[in-house]
Amino acid sequence: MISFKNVSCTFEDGAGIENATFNIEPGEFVCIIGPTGAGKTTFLKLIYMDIFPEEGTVGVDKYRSDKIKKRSIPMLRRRVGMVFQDFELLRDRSVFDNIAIPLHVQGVGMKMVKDEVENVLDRLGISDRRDHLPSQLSGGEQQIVSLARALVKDPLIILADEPTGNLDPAASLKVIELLEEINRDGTAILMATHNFSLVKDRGYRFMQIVDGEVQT
Amino acid sequence: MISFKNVSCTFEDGAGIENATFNIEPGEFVCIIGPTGAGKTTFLKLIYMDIFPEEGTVGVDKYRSDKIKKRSIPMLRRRVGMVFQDFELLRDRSVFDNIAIPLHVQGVGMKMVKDEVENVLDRLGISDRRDHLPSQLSGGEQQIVSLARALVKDPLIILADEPTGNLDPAASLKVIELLEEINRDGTAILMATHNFSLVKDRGYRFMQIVDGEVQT
Amino acid sequence: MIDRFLYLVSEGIRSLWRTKTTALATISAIGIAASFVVFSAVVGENISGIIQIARGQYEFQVFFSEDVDNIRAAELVDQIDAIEGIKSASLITKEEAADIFQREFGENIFDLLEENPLPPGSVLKLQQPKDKRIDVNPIIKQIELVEGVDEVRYQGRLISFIERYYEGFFAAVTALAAAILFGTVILISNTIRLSIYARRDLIRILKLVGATDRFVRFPFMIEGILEGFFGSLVAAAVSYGFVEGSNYFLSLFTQYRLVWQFQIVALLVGVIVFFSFVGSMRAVRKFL
Amino acid sequence: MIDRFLYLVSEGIRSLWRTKTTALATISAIGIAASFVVFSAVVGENISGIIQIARGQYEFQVFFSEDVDNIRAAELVDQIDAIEGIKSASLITKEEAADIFQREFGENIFDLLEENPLPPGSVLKLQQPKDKRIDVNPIIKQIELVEGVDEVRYQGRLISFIERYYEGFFAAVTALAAAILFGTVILISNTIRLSIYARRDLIRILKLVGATDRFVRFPFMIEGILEGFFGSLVAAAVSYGFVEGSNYFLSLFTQYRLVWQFQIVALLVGVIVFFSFVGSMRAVRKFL
Ligand SMILES: Nc1ncnc2c1ncn2[C@@H]1O[C@H](COP(=O)(O)OP(=O)(O)OP(=O)(O)O)[C@@H](O)[C@H]1O
Ligand SMILES: Nc1ncnc2c1ncn2[C@@H]1O[C@H](COP(=O)(O)OP(=O)(O)OP(=O)(O)O)[C@@H](O)[C@H]1O
Ligand SMILES: [Mg+2]
Ligand SMILES: [Mg+2]
Repeated sequence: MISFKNVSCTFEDGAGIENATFNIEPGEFVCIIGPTGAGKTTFLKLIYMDIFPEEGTVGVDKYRSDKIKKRSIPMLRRRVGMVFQDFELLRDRSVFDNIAIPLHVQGVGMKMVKDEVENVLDRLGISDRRDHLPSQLSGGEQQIVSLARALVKDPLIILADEPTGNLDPAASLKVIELLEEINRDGTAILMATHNFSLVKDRGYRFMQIVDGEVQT
Repeated sequence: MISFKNVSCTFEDGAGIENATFNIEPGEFVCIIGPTGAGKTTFLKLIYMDIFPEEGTVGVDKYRSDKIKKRSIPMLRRRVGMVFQDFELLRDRSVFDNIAIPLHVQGVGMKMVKDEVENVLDRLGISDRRDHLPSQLSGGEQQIVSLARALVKDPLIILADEPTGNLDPAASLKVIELLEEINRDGTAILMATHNFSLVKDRGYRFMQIVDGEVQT
Repeated sequence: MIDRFLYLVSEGIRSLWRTKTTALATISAIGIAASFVVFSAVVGENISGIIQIARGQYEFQVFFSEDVDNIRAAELVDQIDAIEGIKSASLITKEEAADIFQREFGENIFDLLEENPLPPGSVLKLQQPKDKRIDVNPIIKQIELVEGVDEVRYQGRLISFIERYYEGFFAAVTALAAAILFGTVILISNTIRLSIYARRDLIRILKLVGATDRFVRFPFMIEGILEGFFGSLVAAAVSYGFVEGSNYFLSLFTQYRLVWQFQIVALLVGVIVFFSFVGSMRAVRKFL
Repeated sequence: MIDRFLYLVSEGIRSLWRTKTTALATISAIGIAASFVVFSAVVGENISGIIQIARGQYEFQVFFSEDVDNIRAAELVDQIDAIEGIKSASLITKEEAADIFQREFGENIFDLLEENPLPPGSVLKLQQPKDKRIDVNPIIKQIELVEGVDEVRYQGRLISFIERYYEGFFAAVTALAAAILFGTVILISNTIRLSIYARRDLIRILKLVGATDRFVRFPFMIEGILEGFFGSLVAAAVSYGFVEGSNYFLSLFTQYRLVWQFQIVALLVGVIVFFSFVGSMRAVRKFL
């Protein structure tokens, strides 16, 4: 499903990922851990092909970083649900509209969009915030909206970058449990976090980034 | 130093703060805890007068929310160091320039600006990132820059909204210890967090927001 | 498919509403810029109209030889009428010539002399080609070749003055209008670029969640077209108001009225809408 | 204090550089809009110049009574010369009148009559006030009141045509130039508003960290002034190029040359810079 072959992607000052090789199978639940600035976000960007490796190739589903055409990147991203560390919500659109975007992008019918979005709003318990703008949400609520937007398109993989950073322990646990539930339905989960205590005894596969090296 | 008298500030759907009354003395170290959406950020916004209470008055230093002139708000904010939950860094300016802004605002001389900023960069261990743009930083690094910008102006009070949300435990601890050190020099600290385990046994004064009520 | 199309169209319209301030600024900028184009078209149209009227005042007098009588003169007038470049020629009989002499010199020719020494003649109007100057000399030459024509007289200095400038003026007006149109096109695409620049975040986020370039572009396209349309409507309305206002004002001085040609304005609206569309496409591409 | 000032000035300049794309778009938009103003000034100047030349071609002939001899005629010419509105009057003696008759009618008056029945006369030039039409009738009336004047003749239709439109034309050009200037001012402040709108975050964050309104405004002010200045320089250069180009082109047709007046352009640069400044101040205020 996801395969890294000798992938290097570094920045001038030595930060980044070096020579990473591994596979992630469909339906796996993987935690990426590492301190601040270790390269977790960089790692996820490589997967949704926001950046490309200097060396080696990244394969995701049927797409390969060295062969993919610019035109195909949107197709790849439609199969991947992303929870961004900084949320990346559209400021001038309501919660509902933000969550609906990935569905509109895929050309889903109006009625179905409404059903699916309301479904996910319910599931995450933010139905009462549906008409708020992002600026009218608390940090944690924004994070949950970002998660909702990733879930709504029923992706093959979910890439979650620090999805509990702005949540209290109880809410964090709920998010984790939700991700596990989704994982049980066959969706692979790749979660970057430094909240090791939250994830440690839950039987996930761990990958650690230490000095640019990805240890699996 | 900070005094809330019967302060209410609520939003249509009942979220917000109701009838809060308390004082914070100079040099105190206060932790505001509460779940997602409890109103911690709202609470801090009241202090730096980004929003005003519907009822009651907020007093900070010599300023009072019911009497302050629009002209005086900048003066208040210069005495308060803010670490925003979403960082609020200027995207098109380097780390150095971002941190320097509060000093320029106060009309500090060029040379002194350079010294002070380098000093705080050193102290927070991000000297090697000084010429990066925010987009070239990891989430945790951005958070530290935001903290650096609050520290550099040598404020009376520091308002830190979830200052460790994007940091790993080691870095979080370092930030906490730094804040304690600053606190020992007489600066009051007001920190909102849901990482209760990080702050629980450190002898801070706690304030908890439960259903809009501020319990001290 | 149809759902996506409807969504994108409604996105385009809603985005106009969402960014009211910017949209209004853009529309009024386009409106003003387009007004300049419409103005230049109206002014050009009207100045050339005025010049045509001025040319309509040209007077050519042909004097026939002394031995030409009124009957022969009528034949000569027909011959002259057939010359290319002449719109009409009318006969001045010997008697009419005498009347003119009296009017011009204040003396009755019959008081001075027994017989009428004045020859018959003709008064001409020239054709007025809109796009080129009237070259008087060849026409004069041809008239002078007609047997029985003695002399051709006309307001040489004034005509040659107007005609000398006519072609240059026409070229200058055309160049100016082209320059203004070109400038406006750049202006419009600049304005749209600025308004899109303010939303580069939107484009980035849409792309992050899997939008194709087409999907990102489409609402901006709709928006650009609508802005261009409303902007040029503003321009049409403003120029109409200006023309009507000027006409009211002109009525204090003269009978001349400015013309506001619907066809030209409609054409310009089309051009502006087209370039708004192109401008927004090009601006979006920068951020894709 | 001086440090803060230097910082703010350098911020203004650096922000131009930081937002190169927007700044360039803004400058070229201002440049184009300002070009329209400069063009309209140049065109207005030159059209009124051409009309003045046309008016310079007006010819007035005064015929004296038959009993006026050349000596008396010279006195009358002096009297006429003194009339208000007349620039110069020159004498046509009886002999010169005969020459003119011969030129006009192709006959020697002495062949027809023994004596010269033609009276002496005068040819006049009128003063040409730039800002108002020449009202011919009162002048004619005054000349006719001079004892010994028999008749005044002039190209009545053409003069009255030009003069009828002159004031209206002048008013229209003034109104149009004012409208264009007004439009440009709005356009410029709109453009600047769009470019500031793209940076509303910057303003918000500056205010959050304790910047006063003055502090926020100052760099935008510098930026607006610089953009206005560069934009109007573009306009000055473009219009200069256009005038020179047109002159090369005109040289193919005529001796007339367009004029590019440094003073007017400099004044317009000042006006544009001023309004860019005002525009950016107003735009920033919206986000303060
Ligand atoms: N465009 C860039 N140019 C230069 N350096 C960069 C760039 N992007 C990231 N970096 C550097 O790469 C390192 C890894 O960044 P990354 O965002 O992947 O860290 P992270 O593991 O996600 O950290 P965090 O937990 O703080 O989010 C950081 O030190 C950052 O400064
Ligand atoms: N402008 C607004 N309009 C309406 N509701 C608002 C507005 N701003 C905040 N809220 C609501 O007020 C509540 C408190 O928000 P606040 O940001 O203070 O929470 P918080 O304690 O900081 O939460 P977190 O830990 O998630 O950051 C939230 O439920 C939010 O939806
Ligand atoms: Mg990260
Ligand atoms: Mg908060």
